Formats: sequence, C-alpha cells, structure tokens
Amino acid sequence: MKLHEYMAKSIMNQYGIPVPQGRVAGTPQEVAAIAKELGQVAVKSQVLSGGRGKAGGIKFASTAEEALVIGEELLKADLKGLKIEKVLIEEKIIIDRELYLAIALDGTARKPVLIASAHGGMDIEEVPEEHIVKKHIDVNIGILPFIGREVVRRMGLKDAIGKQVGDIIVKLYKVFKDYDAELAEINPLVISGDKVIAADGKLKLDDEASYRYPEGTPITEERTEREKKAHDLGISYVELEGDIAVMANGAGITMATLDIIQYYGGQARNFMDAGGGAGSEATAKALEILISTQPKVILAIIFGGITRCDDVARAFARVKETMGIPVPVVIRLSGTNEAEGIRILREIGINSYDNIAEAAAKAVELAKAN
Amino acid sequence: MKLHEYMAKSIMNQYGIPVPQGRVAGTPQEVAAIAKELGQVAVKSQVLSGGRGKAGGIKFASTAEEALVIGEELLKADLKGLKIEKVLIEEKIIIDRELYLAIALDGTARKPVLIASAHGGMDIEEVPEEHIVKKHIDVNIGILPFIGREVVRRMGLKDAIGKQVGDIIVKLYKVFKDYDAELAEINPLVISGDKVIAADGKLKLDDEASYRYPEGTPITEERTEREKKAHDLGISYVELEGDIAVMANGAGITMATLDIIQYYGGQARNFMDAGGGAGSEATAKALEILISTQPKVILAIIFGGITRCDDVARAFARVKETMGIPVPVVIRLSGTNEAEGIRILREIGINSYDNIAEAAAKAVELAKAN
Amino acid sequence: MAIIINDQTRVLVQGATGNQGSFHTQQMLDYGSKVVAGVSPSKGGREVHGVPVFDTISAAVEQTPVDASILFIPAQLVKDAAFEAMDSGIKTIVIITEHVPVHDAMEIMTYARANGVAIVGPNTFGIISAGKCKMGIMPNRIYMPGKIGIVARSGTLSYEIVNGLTKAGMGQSTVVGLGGDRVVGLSFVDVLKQFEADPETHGVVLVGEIGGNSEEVAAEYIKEMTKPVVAFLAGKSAPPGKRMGHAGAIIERGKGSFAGKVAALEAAGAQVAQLPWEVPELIAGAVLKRKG
Amino acid sequence: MAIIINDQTRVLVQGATGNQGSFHTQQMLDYGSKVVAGVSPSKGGREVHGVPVFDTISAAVEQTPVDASILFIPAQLVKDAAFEAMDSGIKTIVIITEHVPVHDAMEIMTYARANGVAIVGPNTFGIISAGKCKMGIMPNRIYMPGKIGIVARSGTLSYEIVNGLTKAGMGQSTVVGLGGDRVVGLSFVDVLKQFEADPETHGVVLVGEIGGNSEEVAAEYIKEMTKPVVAFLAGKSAPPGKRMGHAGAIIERGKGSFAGKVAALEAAGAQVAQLPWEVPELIAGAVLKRKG
Repeated sequence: MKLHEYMAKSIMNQYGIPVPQGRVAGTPQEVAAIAKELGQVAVKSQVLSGGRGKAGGIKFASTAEEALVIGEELLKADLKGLKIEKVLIEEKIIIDRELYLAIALDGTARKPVLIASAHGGMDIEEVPEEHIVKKHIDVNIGILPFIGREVVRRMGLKDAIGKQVGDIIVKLYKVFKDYDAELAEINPLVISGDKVIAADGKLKLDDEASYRYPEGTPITEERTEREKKAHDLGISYVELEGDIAVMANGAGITMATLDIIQYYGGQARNFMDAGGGAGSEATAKALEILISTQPKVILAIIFGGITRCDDVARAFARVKETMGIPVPVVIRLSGTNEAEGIRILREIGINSYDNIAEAAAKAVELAKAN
Repeated sequence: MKLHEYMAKSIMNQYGIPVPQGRVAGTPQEVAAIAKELGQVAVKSQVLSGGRGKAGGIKFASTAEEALVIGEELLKADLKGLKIEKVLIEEKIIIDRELYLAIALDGTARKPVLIASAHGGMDIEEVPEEHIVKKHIDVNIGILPFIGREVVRRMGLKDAIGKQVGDIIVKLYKVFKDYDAELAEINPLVISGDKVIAADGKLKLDDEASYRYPEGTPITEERTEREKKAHDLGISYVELEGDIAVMANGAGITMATLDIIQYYGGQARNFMDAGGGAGSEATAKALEILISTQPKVILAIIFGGITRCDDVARAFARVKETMGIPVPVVIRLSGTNEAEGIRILREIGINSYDNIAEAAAKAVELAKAN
Repeated sequence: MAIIINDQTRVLVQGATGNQGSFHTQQMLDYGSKVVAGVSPSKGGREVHGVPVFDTISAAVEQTPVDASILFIPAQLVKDAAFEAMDSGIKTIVIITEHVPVHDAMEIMTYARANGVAIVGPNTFGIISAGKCKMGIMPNRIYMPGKIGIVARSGTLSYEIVNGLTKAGMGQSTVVGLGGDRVVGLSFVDVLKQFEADPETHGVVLVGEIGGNSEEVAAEYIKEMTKPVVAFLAGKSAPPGKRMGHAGAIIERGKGSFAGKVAALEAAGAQVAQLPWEVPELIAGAVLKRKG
Repeated sequence: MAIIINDQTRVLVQGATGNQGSFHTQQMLDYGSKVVAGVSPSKGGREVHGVPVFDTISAAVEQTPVDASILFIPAQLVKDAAFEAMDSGIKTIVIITEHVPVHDAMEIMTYARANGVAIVGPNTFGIISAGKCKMGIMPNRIYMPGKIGIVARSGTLSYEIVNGLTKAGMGQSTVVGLGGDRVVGLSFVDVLKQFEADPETHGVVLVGEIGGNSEEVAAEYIKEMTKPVVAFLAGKSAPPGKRMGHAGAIIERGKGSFAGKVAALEAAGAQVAQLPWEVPELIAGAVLKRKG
C-alpha cells in the first residue's frame, strides 16, 4: 500500500524527521485559508504517482488568492489518470541543495538496502551509479548511528548538516521497520540554510503486514472497484487494456497466457490468477467479474492440480444458467477430473481445447472477429 | 536496581501478565480500607529482600479489622534489617499449584536464560535440577511463541493452562528486554482454577542502563546514605561489619586486600574501590567517607598506574590538615611518583609500607590494639 | 541421486492438522515421501493419515529424527514456525504459505543463512525429487523420474512445462519452486549449483518471470556451467508497476524487465524459449548436443 | 610469538580525541604499539600525538589497514562503536569502557561470536604482549618480556601479580584482562587455549574472583592442558549478595563462591595461591617441575 505524501511525511515527522510546515485540504477555500496562514506556499496534488512535478501537479502561490485559483484548478483535475482528491499546502522552503535518501528491499540480498545520494530531486534511476551510496542492513542490528555517519561521509557531507542527515537515516530506518515498509524514501531531502528538511516523502507498506501496522496508520486504496472486489475474494486481479478476459490458476501461467495472447496478436483485458485450489463457488464469482468487464472473449486456462476441472466446469455452467455469459468462452482444461469437466462444458455448448496454443489462438481469432 | 514486588507486578501487568488485584499502602488505615474493598487479603511487606514469607513479612486477613492490626504491626517493623515502608494488599488467591518462571542473565553463555519449573513457590536453588527447564535465548530473536510452547511442554503443562503459561513466557521476555532487566522472575506463578496468575514478581534492572529505562519506571534505593554518597562520587563502596577501613584502587586488589586482612585475623569495615585514575580531590572525598564510619584503622593500598602516588599522598595531607584523621593510617604506595608520595606522607607523620603483607598485618595489629 | 531431498529424507509437516496440511500430508504419503511426524500446537497425540502429531517440534524429534520440514502455517505465524524448525536443527525447510510479511521473510533468511539452513519459499509449490520424495503441493501424477532439473519461480507454469517434458518422454531429477515472493530462501544460483554438481541431472530448465534480478544473477553463474540451461520467462506483456500475482513479479524503477532478463540469459549461453511448449525440444537438443 | 596481539598488530583507537583516548594513545605509542589511526566522529583531519584521526572507521581503513581496535568510548555509545568496528571487518576489539549496559554487551557478543570477532572486555584494563604491543590502560613499566601468560578478571590485582613476577625475574608473554562485567567477550578458556598453543608461553597465571562460573568452566579445560596453571582468586572474605566493585563479582543465588572455585581449580590440577605474593614462587616451581 502506497501512502500519500502528506501521510508519509506525517509519520516521518512523528519519528523526528523535519518536514515543511503544512496541512492538507480538499476544497479551494481550505487551500486559500491555509495559504493565508503560511505565506508563500507550494500546493501539491496528493495522488499515488511519482513525477507529479513534471506532470503539473505541484504549483506555487505567493498569496491566498493565487492559492485559491490553484486549488480550484487542481482539485477538479486528474493527474496521470488519477483524480486529485486532496492537495498538500506547505510553506515554501529555500532549497540550497537536494539530496536523496531511501531504504528499500533488496530481494537478491534478502536485506533492506539504504540508498543515498548527494544528488537528489530527480528519479534515483537517473543518478549516475558513482553518485549513489548503498549500504545493506542486517535486520538483526538495524541502522546504528555509525551507519548514518559512514553514509553521510560517503555522500560528502560534513559537520552540522552531516549530523542531521545521519540522524535522519537512523530515524528513517525506524519508520521502515515499525511500519513494515517496502520503501521509505525522501526525495528530495533538502538542505535549507543550516537545516535539513524532508521536502517530499514516500512510504510503501507491505500489504501482507497490514494486520500489524501501528495504530492510526492511514489507509489508501489504489485498486479499482473491480480489483478490490477480486482482492476481497482472494483473487489476484489486475485490469489491463485489451479485449480478451483471462482466467487462469497460478501467477506464472496467467502471465504466460497473457504473453501467448500477445504472441498471437491479441491483447488481454486483465490478469486474473484465480488461485491454486479455487472451488466452484470462487470460480463462479471470478467469472462474474470477468463478464462485468465486457470483454469480447473469455479465455480460461485451467491446470487441474489441486483445482478440479469438474468444479471449474460446473462454475461456468452455473453462471451460464443464472446470469448468462454474453461472449464466447474458450477454455483449456487439463488434469484432475479433466474428462468430467469437458463433458459438463460440452453440455452447455462450450468446446474445450487441448492445449494453450490452440485455445489462445482461438481466443484471439474470436476477439478480432467480434 | 531491584524493584519492589508491587512495582514489578505493575509493570508485568502492563505487559498483559495477570496479577492478583491489589493496591499498595503506607498506613494501617489505608491497609484496612483496601482490605474492606477486596475481602480476604494477603498483606505483603514491600522490602527488597527474598524469603519474606518465612521471615513473617506476609500475613493474611479475613476482615478489614484484622488487616488494620496486621498493617499496624508490619508498618512499624523491620524485616531482615530493612524498614517496611509499604505493604501490598492483595486479594487472596486459591492456589492449586505453584510454578516457577524466570529470565536471567547467563554470563558464561553471554545470553539470557529462561528458567522454568513446575515446582515453584520455593527458592529455585532448592528445586532438583531434573525439575528445572532451561532454555538459552538468542538476543537477536528473543522469545517467539514456539519457545513458550516448548518450555511449557517440558514443564508438563497442557491445554488452556499451558497456553496461558506460554503467553506469559513471551510477555515476560518483553519486560526483561524493554526494562534492561538482569532478572525477571515470577515465583510462584500460580495455577488457580483455570487461570494462571503471577502471585509474586521480581525485577532487577541493570543500573548501567538507567538512562534508558522506559518512562515512568519507579526508582528504589538499596544503598545506605554513605554508599549513595560514594556512588555519586563514582566510587564503588560497600559497607561491611569490621573495624579496618579500606581504600584501594581496582576491584580485584580491593577484594584481595579484604581477604588479606581476614588472613591476618582482622575484619574490614568496608569495600572501597576508589577507581583506577582517582585524583587528589576524589581521594580526599573518599577518605572523608572512610573517616565518617569511625573505624579503628585506615588501610590504603595504592598501586600507582594511572593514579599518581603523590596525588594520593597530597589528599591524605589535605584531609589531615583540614578535618584531621582521628585514627591511625597504614598505607602502601607503589608505582608512579612513589618516592614523592612517601615523602609527603612522612611530612605529616604517616609511614609507608613496602608491601601489602606488611601493611595489612600492621593494620590488623593496630585495630586489635585500639 | 537428486538434489536437496531424496528417498531417505524424513519429512516433518508443520500445521499437519489443518485442511491444507492434512490434505497434502496424504498426497505426499501417496507419492512415497517419508512423512514421519506432524506438528500442530495443542493437537499432540492425534494422527493424520497414520502420521503421529506432536505439539512441538522438540517433542517430535524426541520420537523420530527429522531431516526436513514443510510448513502449512498461516502467514502471520510462519516466522514463529520457521524459527521453531531452525532452532530444532532442521536444515531444509519448505514454506508453502503465501502472504508472509516480507520483513518476517528477511529475518528468517538472515538466520537461515547464518546457520546453514536451506529455505525453499515462501509462496512456493515446494520441491520434488521425482519418484523419491515430494515436499509440496504439486500434482503427483505429472512427474516422471529422469535427467532434467527444473527450477522455477512459479508453480502452475512449471506444471505445464513438466507436463510437456513428461509427455515428450523426458523425466525430471528434481523440480524446485523458489517461491513468488520478493524475499525467498534458495535462489536460482543456489539450485543451479546443486544441479551442476548432481550426476543424475543432465540439463536444467529455468522458469523465471519479470521482477527482481534473480534471473540476471543466475545468468552470471550459467556462464560457468557445463550443463545446458533452457529458460522460459513469463511476463513479457506485463505493464511496468503492476504486480502480476506474485509479490515479486513487478517491474519497478525500471528494474526486472523481460527484455533485460532474456538478454542476460542469452548472453550467458542459455537458450530462451519463446513459448512454453518449445521447452522440451530445446532442452532435448541441448542435452544431446552437449553430450555429443 | 605471543597471543592475540604482537609487534605487527596495527591498532586503531576509537575515541582517540577524548581525555582518556588521547592519554592512552600516547602511552601505547610510548610502549611501542603500532597505533596507526584514531577515530572520533566530527574530529576527522586532526592528529593525536602524530596519529591521524578520522570521522569513521570506514574512512580510516581507506587510508591504512587495521588489525585491532581499542575503544575509549562512553558506555552509552559502546554498542554503536563496537558494531562499527565489527562491520568494518576488525577481528580483535578491546573495550576498556566500564558501565556498558549488559543487554548491549549480549548483543555485541552474539554478533562477535557469529562473525569470529575476539572481544576483550568490556570493563577491562586491556591486553599486552610484553615488549611487543599494548592495547590497554595498564602501566607500561611493570611488564617484562618472558614466558608466563597471565589472564585476569581484574586489572590492579593483575598489576600486583605482574609486578611480583617481574621483580622475581619472571617475564610475561601476554597478559589478558577479560573484564569485570558479567558479560564479557573472551573467557578464561578462550585465552587458556591460546596460551596452551603458544610456544613462547611456558606457564599460566589465572587471576580470578568470586561471581559467575568462568573459573569453574576454566577448570574443566585446565584438566586437558599440558602447561602448568597457578591461580589466585580474590573475594574469599566477601559476603554473599554484595557486588564487590565489578558487576560480575557477586555471589548470587549460592553461585560463584570462593570455595567452589578453589575446589574446581585444585581438582583440575591447578595450584591456588592463598596470597598474591605466593604466585611467583608457585609458578616458577610448576614450570620447572613440568619441564624436568
């Protein structure tokens, strides 16, 4: 779960990391009121996407009147396809220098990695490797102050500024750890006179640890309504741009099915991993979600290991009887109770294919024809 | 620092370990009022010593009147030489079985050790080894629930009782860790019907970590006034029963000096390690403490490594001039600036001895003569 | 031979009395795995399909030696169960559970690496040495003993490929599922090294996917291997920034793309199949060629 | 030879710019120790008695290799400093500081054991290989190179005994202070093993005290030693339950008594001196006898 900037910075600030003064607002009037209080301000769109600056989502105002206009403009706009529900109004800070600081997961090392750079303010991918300092963290030890001192030295920082950045590194790790974060990022970390301030903050929390997030952790929702519905059913579902609805069981085979559709010149409407042991009920609900996306074809690739092919077939039959399936279904059943499944499908007029290649090719053909 | 029972149990209870209902009182009237509320009660003297039961420090009352009498009796008494300032009044609990649970330091293993026994209520030293379960704890991991389950099984406990004890083990470790404890002990841990209750609780915290005790940690004082004064000067000082006051520098040599005094038939008034690099000022203050104990002789064994012998001698001279030293001083100076130290002492009429044997023998002789 | 587990491996099932644990204990027994004990707190004394169940691993190992453990344990309790297994001295642990918090996984892996414990998973279908021992949830009937080693990040995709190999008459030595999470125990390289050293394995199929860089790291090692490697990767058509089912299958910050992985593997001398059904022919050809 | 440190050991001083650190840097240099660098956060660029000072160990080791580090660091910061040294790959660390929280000490020792780091202390006078290298706060002039190894829990008591040995014409190979705290790094056994293996050491003096059971554990090892051991123990007259200066010197729960330690050591074949000045004669006799 990604948190909005204002949420991330509020958490970081609770851990002693300095952030600009500011408040969040949902109406242009609130924007103006806050701006009146703070003077020169930045008005920052709160959407769960990077590159907001370049996309025009961050604007500056010198007066409350200007802020009102900006608030009106942003709060009815979309940014990168996301509706701007809230803006963060912050005091404008003088930027002497921009640094980069993040703690991320390194899956290969199986450890967190601290990433720092004296060249911040841009995407870290754009910073040349020799300007990036990396330090892997032993989860049993965490970040002791010496790691802060070492990283700060390698960043070329010194004295009071170096000490502040070192302290922020220690604190950022506490946030990372306490919040089960996958990513805790400050970009830019701004040197403003003799102060160091987190001008932007990003937190991405591990969804799997939501049951133990600290009390008061805010909740955001990146999923579409349909994705949310699937998620509540325990189904991995991602909406895509094409017209062939896909159901499979297992993430790898689902991804591969999408690739095969593309290989045959088609495009999938979604990624749907219905799980390794989905019963008839769950499969029926998953199918309903697919139908609701109004695809041109539905392609199901079932490998019956734990999943039983007859259960899957019965689900298709039930949905067909109760709400109807308005588009062609192409299906490949293989494995446990395969014959019975194929028989059930035949009864409701759905032909089964022997292998993925044939099924996918057929689905693409049907999608193009419709 | 040892905590009183009521303090330890209050902390344990904050961590979810069940303790009997109760409150602490400093007057017989309070005792009676609390007893009235709780019904049948135990009145427990709050002194920093074990074996309170055997010493008559724990009494039972069925009525508020009885409690008042007990309160009057205990609150003017001493227990094992310690003044009873407060008593803890607790609901009387039905004891079906007594268990033992502790987390202690194992210096040899350099790890905490969990010690448990299904035979509690007595000193753990009295429990046969085969009835004791021990499990060393990796400080990087702490006590995960599986350790509780394992220890409970080895204690021979099962089902709901076993589960409660397992939970208490996990929680007791959290107390041990969060409070920098040297010892966290529950003895007895009582099985009362279907409940498990910490009937007594002991916490000994590491003095060296006092700067980071959790907020609100209570403070107790086991030191005598003089020991406290010495401690504030950074001097290790323990009062003993004899008549020869001892000053030395270094814990080992001080202990050895006490042993040598005993070897020659004398007895030391105190242990005093004045430290490895004590200057003239600190030595003078240490000497003043010794004088205040009214010994028959003062014996000083100084090995001048970092400590300079002339500094020590000057301290003796200054104290002799300002407040006087009313008893004989026997001193052995050796090492850095030894000659100058001996000269200064001679000027004020104190003879130096060449080695510890002679000095100690002389001190014992003088103590017996006076 | 085979790698990691074989017909001598004495298997413990943690969470044996649950639905999943019980079902797969039966399946593993059916396959011939030596399941010697189950563990479920407060369920000690029961039996699951004839396998004795204990409250704790320490109780189980008092009765029977154990070589490896497989976890059917809810995600929130996996850390506790994995540490119980490691604390008991078990050196091979298969964690089937998905949704394990990644910070827990990092703690488990840190301890495992320091103590020489091989962790398979979490979020894996397990591991199977064909005809000898199965520790996992894969369907029993598709595997056939043989000479091809398979290491995969994804379960069902590996089933498809195994199915294809078996239908083509090519048996498997061992099939290892690394797990679909971002932080897992054994890596491609760890498993490839064992296949390289296993005389029974003549060629290896690597089933990867987008996200992370474990395929790229594997490519570095493949350069040194004497045995042929054929790879198939899923996720070519996946858009960046979307998590495709597996927590680890996501192209983030420009890292973990399909093209990068293919390039690295091909540069290392591995053949990359464009479609899953091409795998049997490619690996058959490669093994034949290397032998000749 | 000598044990742990010798005339090749390149020494780093952590906390070199403080009063203690600076004073003892001079003393160690005077003794001939190769002090190659100091570390004090925010003091990088200075010099202490000609030794360059750096902000961090990582900065120091970029300029000069380091074999061992000695800490003159406030107790609250010792954990941080010790981990900095261990993280930098330094394998011998002397912690002079007293009053280190015992939970910190346990964390340091856990990491040290897992990573093959030898920790001397905390709350130690240090270690000295006579005539070769000193890492500690002991007086320079009392040591004389020779054949007796000494391992002690207490500093000043060891000085008395060393002084006696030197006056009796018996030099020392290495003198190691284990530290007076309850949790310290090297144990008697760790050091005895090294003395046993060191051809330059012909006999060992063990200086113990009440509290803990490290003398009893040492006795078990002394049984196996070929070299003679003479012990002296302090605290015979100490009452139970009182901490005698050292955090570790306390008879608790009936454990750590003087009599028990003497009995264990004597049963193991070590001679126990009743008074400190008996030590030189006893060890001289024991060495002579063992040789003859």
